[in-house]
Amino acid sequence: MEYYKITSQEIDVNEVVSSVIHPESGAVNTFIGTVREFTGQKQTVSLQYEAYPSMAEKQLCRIGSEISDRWPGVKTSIVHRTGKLAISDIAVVIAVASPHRAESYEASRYAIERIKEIVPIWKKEYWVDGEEWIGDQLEQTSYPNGRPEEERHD
Amino acid sequence: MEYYKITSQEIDVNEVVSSVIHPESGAVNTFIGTVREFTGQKQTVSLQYEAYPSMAEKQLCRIGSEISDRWPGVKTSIVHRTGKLAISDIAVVIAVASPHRAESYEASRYAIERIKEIVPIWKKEYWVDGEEWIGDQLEQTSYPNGRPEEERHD
Amino acid sequence: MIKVLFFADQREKVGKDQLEFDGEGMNIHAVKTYLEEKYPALALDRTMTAVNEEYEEEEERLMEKNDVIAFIPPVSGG
Amino acid sequence: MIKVLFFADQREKVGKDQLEFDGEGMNIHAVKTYLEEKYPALALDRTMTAVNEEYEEEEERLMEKNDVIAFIPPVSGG
Repeated sequence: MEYYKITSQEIDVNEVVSSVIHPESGAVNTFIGTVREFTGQKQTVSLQYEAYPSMAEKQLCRIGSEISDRWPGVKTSIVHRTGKLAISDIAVVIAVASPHRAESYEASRYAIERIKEIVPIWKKEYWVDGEEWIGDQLEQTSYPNGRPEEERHD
Repeated sequence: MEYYKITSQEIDVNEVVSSVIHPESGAVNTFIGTVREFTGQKQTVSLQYEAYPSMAEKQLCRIGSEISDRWPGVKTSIVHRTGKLAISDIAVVIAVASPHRAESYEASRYAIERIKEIVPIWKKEYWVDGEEWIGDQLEQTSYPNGRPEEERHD
Repeated sequence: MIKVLFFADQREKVGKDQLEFDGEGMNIHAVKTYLEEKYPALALDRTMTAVNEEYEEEEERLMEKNDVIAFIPPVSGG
Repeated sequence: MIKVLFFADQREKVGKDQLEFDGEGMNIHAVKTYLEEKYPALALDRTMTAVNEEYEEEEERLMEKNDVIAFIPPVSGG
């Protein structure tokens, strides 16, 4: 059974994978985002994720619907963790099941790109020498239309 | 710690994922192959996988090396199950960890394509009305050079 | 009354995670202006607006009783 | 002595999973011919050859003592 969840608990990858497997699926692709220590020379100590949980779950569910519209028969579950995370902790797990492997890759990639566009979750990075909300500094990102575009990956 | 294994036991996805996560990774892509019930109108009842285990593990390890040559810093683990599997059972788990997400998708896709080319594992399908070794019927596949090409995905 | 939610840096700048006030009948643009005057540190120009957990493009949209509005900073999940 | 391994449909056709015989000095081509004559049901023309767990392209390669040879049918894992 597909699900879309914001949680402050550790994410069990097996559970997310199991939720999308069904008799018509032959392939499950998962994308797992983990906390990386180095970005160039910058050393991350920990991350904090914050969400607007009720809305974030609705947006994750919307991504699942977009996927089953584009790739009929494809099932998706997405879980994103919030709170303080250490290096190598799992922040997000996306699982996509499909009859054949090509769509499982495409749909999984689509899901992570859409999460980075429309799901109200924010990351605060704690470095050795400071901290910052990442959305706050993204001067290149703005929303001239007041909301993200409907679907920009074709 | 990366590993390459043929096993007759159930595969634990969490374990394969954990084995590739490291402080420089920010993304883990996994590909999980499951037993699909229907292929067109043909209904599968169960599958049996057989391997040449020692050689198959060497070939899986070779795929891991090919990946780290092409995508430096990318880590790969692969586990393939053998024996009789039922519908929805997991046959193979590939986990690929990389600093950024694009390579994790590319390398994961590369791994599954290479498995289907060079790793000595065979599938016998049991249908409602018969059974067949899948490699046996693949008349379109032959090896004019006596072995699979070195790397045919560029 | 309507409710405004603050997230991430907004929450830190405002010092709380929500605010209720008598904003019925104001449009979204007026709510932004009101908040930016009340909390000069807030910058809402790069945000998306969400009303009752759905994105809302129309700046002229009028607030109704019990609406929950949030100004979503550029997201950075994943 | 050398050892031949049989997999999948080969194992079923031959009725066993390996065979040892005095094949030292034979080349790969000769081993194939020998096996196809011994087991008429075997078809080795679409196989890859593996010697000691590595693919071997050279049909002229001579078998040495204790070599393990296998004729790999088209694979279907994954």
